[in-house]
Amino acid sequence: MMNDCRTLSQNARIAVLAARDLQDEKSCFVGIGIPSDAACLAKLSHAPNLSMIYESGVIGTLPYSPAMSTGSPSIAYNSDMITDSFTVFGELQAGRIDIGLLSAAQVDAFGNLNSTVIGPYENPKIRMVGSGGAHDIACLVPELIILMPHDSRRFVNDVDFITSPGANKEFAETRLKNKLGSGPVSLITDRARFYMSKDGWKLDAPLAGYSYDEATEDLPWDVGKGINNSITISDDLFNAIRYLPYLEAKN
Amino acid sequence: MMNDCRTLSQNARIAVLAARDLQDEKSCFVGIGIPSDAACLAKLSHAPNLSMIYESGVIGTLPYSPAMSTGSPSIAYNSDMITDSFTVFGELQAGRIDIGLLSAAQVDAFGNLNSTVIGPYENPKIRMVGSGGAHDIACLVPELIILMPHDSRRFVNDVDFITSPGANKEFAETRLKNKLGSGPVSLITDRARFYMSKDGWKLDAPLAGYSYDEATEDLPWDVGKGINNSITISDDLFNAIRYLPYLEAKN
Amino acid sequence: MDNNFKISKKTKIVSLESAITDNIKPGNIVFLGGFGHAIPFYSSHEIIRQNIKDLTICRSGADILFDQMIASGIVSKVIFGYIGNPGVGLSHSFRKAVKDHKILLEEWTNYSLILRLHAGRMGLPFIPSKILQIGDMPDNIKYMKTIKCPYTDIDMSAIPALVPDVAVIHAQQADEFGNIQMWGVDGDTIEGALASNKIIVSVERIVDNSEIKKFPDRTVIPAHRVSAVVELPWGAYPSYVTDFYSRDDKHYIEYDKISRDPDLLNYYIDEWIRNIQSIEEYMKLIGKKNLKELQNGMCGLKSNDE
Amino acid sequence: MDNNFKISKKTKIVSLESAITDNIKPGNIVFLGGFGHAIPFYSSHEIIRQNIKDLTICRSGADILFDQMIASGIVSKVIFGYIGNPGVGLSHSFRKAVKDHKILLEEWTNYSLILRLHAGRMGLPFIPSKILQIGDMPDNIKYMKTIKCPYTDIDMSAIPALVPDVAVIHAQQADEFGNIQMWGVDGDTIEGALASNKIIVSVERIVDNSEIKKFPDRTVIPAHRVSAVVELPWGAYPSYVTDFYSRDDKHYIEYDKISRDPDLLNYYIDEWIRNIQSIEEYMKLIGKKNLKELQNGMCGLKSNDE
Repeated sequence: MMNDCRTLSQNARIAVLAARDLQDEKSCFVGIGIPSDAACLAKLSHAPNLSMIYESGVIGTLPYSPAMSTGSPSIAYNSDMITDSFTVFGELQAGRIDIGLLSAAQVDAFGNLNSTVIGPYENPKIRMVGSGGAHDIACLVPELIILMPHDSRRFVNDVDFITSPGANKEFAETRLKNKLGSGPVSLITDRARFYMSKDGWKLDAPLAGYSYDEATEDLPWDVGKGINNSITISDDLFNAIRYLPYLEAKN
Repeated sequence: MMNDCRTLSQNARIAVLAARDLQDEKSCFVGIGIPSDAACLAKLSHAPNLSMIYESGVIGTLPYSPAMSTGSPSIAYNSDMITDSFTVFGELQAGRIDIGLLSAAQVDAFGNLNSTVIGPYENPKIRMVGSGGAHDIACLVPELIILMPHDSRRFVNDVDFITSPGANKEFAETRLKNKLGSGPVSLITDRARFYMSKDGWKLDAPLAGYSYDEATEDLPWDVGKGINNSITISDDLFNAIRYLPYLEAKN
Repeated sequence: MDNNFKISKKTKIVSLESAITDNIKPGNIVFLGGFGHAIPFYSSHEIIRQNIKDLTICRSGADILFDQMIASGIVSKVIFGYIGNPGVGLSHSFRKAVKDHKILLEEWTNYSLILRLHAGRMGLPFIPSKILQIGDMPDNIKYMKTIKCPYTDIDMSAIPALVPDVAVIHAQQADEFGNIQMWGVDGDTIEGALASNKIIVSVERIVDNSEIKKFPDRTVIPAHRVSAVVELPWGAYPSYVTDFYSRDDKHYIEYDKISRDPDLLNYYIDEWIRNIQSIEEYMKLIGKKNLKELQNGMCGLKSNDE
Repeated sequence: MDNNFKISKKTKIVSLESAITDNIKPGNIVFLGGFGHAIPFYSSHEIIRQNIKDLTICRSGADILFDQMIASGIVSKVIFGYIGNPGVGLSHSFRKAVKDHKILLEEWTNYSLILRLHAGRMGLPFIPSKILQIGDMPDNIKYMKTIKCPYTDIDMSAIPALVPDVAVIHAQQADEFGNIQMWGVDGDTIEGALASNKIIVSVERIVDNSEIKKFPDRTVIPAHRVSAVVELPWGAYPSYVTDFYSRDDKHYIEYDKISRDPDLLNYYIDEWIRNIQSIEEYMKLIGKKNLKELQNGMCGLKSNDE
């Protein structure tokens, strides 16, 4: 019997879908929240040798409880290594961290992300937190996975500010020329997985239990018909959720 | 009664003379051997707050026994801090280490030092150890003190290879323009102290107990008549030698 | 050398009041340490109490300490990569100050801010990097130049050095001479301290120099670089200090509500900052039960004894 | 998360033979760790035993391990800041190889070599520096370019990155997954390891992962960056390992005499390197009395227990 993802919380659905993209023996740069949760789920199921790296400098940890900051006790506690932020960003710039996971307030068709301002920069409607390490990860990581709750306000034609650059033609050319990371490869929502094409996001498939219409509801982009019917979540991965009870509780 | 420096070993004489130039509360970048010994003597007498920094990354130590390398047990043991070489050289480049002490196989009138080759570089008579950190210290430190046993073969008109640059006009101009350290300020032998002038080394004064002729014997440079009659060593400094017995034994 | 020889050295221990008065002047660029961990709340509060104005405050990822400094009206500029209440939401005082044009921004990213400090620490006017070549760049950092790598011919950002006038950091322990030991999460704290011209350190405890020498690898700043040391147990509350006490997440969550409302925030700043005369009063405000719970919490004293 | 959940992970522990065979190829650039402290003598000797030729070896300050590698005829090039027998004198095999034009040099200084590794570690093609602007520069590094700082207009050296194929280092301990812990003098060891594409580590002892987690600050290289871990107690002899054994200064002094004489040196290399089949044989050669003395020596086991 197929695992029923509709029973999961929104965050848990994003986390399991994203976890599928994290292969064993890779290293990934993770932020707090769903990115960290997704990596935990991967590690607890199909990717025991996945290395999780936090920008605070913590490496090799499995948080017991949800952390509020990448420097929080539950990240530091029981970790294999605590180095400094300089070192982990250096590894990132050297192309030695395989995957990055990011979320933001807005995403456009080419994976440009905004976490800086809603409205104009000089006269913001909402001034947000700024890049943090998001710009750096988006520029440097070989493979970027973007995580977004399915909320139509977040999916836009043009982000108000490109905090973290995506894969539009101009950026893609500069990425190649200046030896940056190649940018976004997938967009994970709580309803579907999308992949980056030359023309922007295209639907891979809806999460099992979700229809095509649900997966693409209110998206301002032409994401195509999908290349797979649906994505099912393996038992191992599905069952791993029980180790992160807060992920289920938190919808 | 004046302390009789003629009773001291050659190394001890250099060390006490050099120690006088190390003021309290300064930081100094020291190599193994007489530079380290001189700093120890200063610390044990007039400069208790002198900070000694080794290129191995060790800071705040008073070696119990002579060390063979800056990374040796007697340097690491009982130290206040062990950081990496990158950090201490960075402090040096940032102009945050006040004084450097260097020795070499050859020195010229402007304090250029050679520790690379005797003879031509491509066909050396004697291939030596190379710069180590000597070039870096000579370029970066605000105040450089050069230590040399009085051995006429070491004092030359032109060093065979400028490992560690001195204060000749061309170099002095580049030092100013490119914001390097200002280079050599004094040359300490076991017989005298010299200071750097626009025209090269000039005699400050012989060590008490040594004559002008002894102080300048076989020097290929015109070092002038001296500006002081002689340099006496304070009781505190002289007595500090007993804490470094190996310095006395080692002549 | 004689093992028992004692050198009489200068102490760096001073009162918090004079540590701040003597080392921080109006208009200074101040780096505030702590990346989630060991944030110098109490010593930074003294800057607010002394009302030292026109400050530029900087670090990569900043939390509610920046919010408090901004709310107190002593900050004219922030140089930063992130300002928020991590895991909770926005920095409301920052948000308002930006909206009302009451504050100048120099907005980098976490890595570029760290590289600015790294260049400062290394005595370089700039350091190259691959970041900040694509995406939007605020006008306030458009003075940054681009250079060509002379080997690969690729364009790189020339990240300009940042040399703060003063760093204020919190750490586990120091000796009286100013050798500072810190462990656990550092983030960009040491980078920022070493980049700065002066360093003020508050610590959970002063220990004998012989304790320092047991783990010289834990010394992160050498004595000769430190301007002032102040013993301030609980000085990093509501953030945490590994092996001492855990993070008070609840305080951060409540601060979100408080900082949305100007009246509540004024009251908070009076209660938690302006009216506080000593670290003992601060501890009283935290409350005995809470102090104990935090000591027993993750990364606290008890957690370490397991 | 469930505290008792166990993830079954891959081990990185292999035999020394396969650590070297699988990771070092003829023609490779090899960084050898250890700055006075924790020099990977025994694991580097395995490279000599396997006769892997045409190697370029590099580090900032190199001691008699470089002399041995050069004497064994497997080194075609050295990239270095210093090669000698510290506190004793010259590296005689290096001196002879240079005189006889049997070796290519790329001669930097200690800081510039460290900056080359630092750039490699940071993923930069170069890093600027104030050094190498005045004084003599050997032809072999004249390919280094100069750049102008876009802010200050001063000329700076563009120190080119160095990314070794493999780093060989020695440390105190590791777990089976490859988390490496080292303390005491590091010099440029970690810089060189992190700059390299592969990292081979020998350690005094393998410990459980739970031991690693007690002091995560002591972990200097994360598991995912490590290619192979080999347990080799005494693997750094005649250099030393803090909290294990002291430096055998006498060995270094005797080596000066030995390495001046080709016959004596051949005999030494056979006796101490080529004919040695295991670390136990190496320890036997060091001798029981000497092993004990070194454990009791400064920075040794006993020195730590005081």
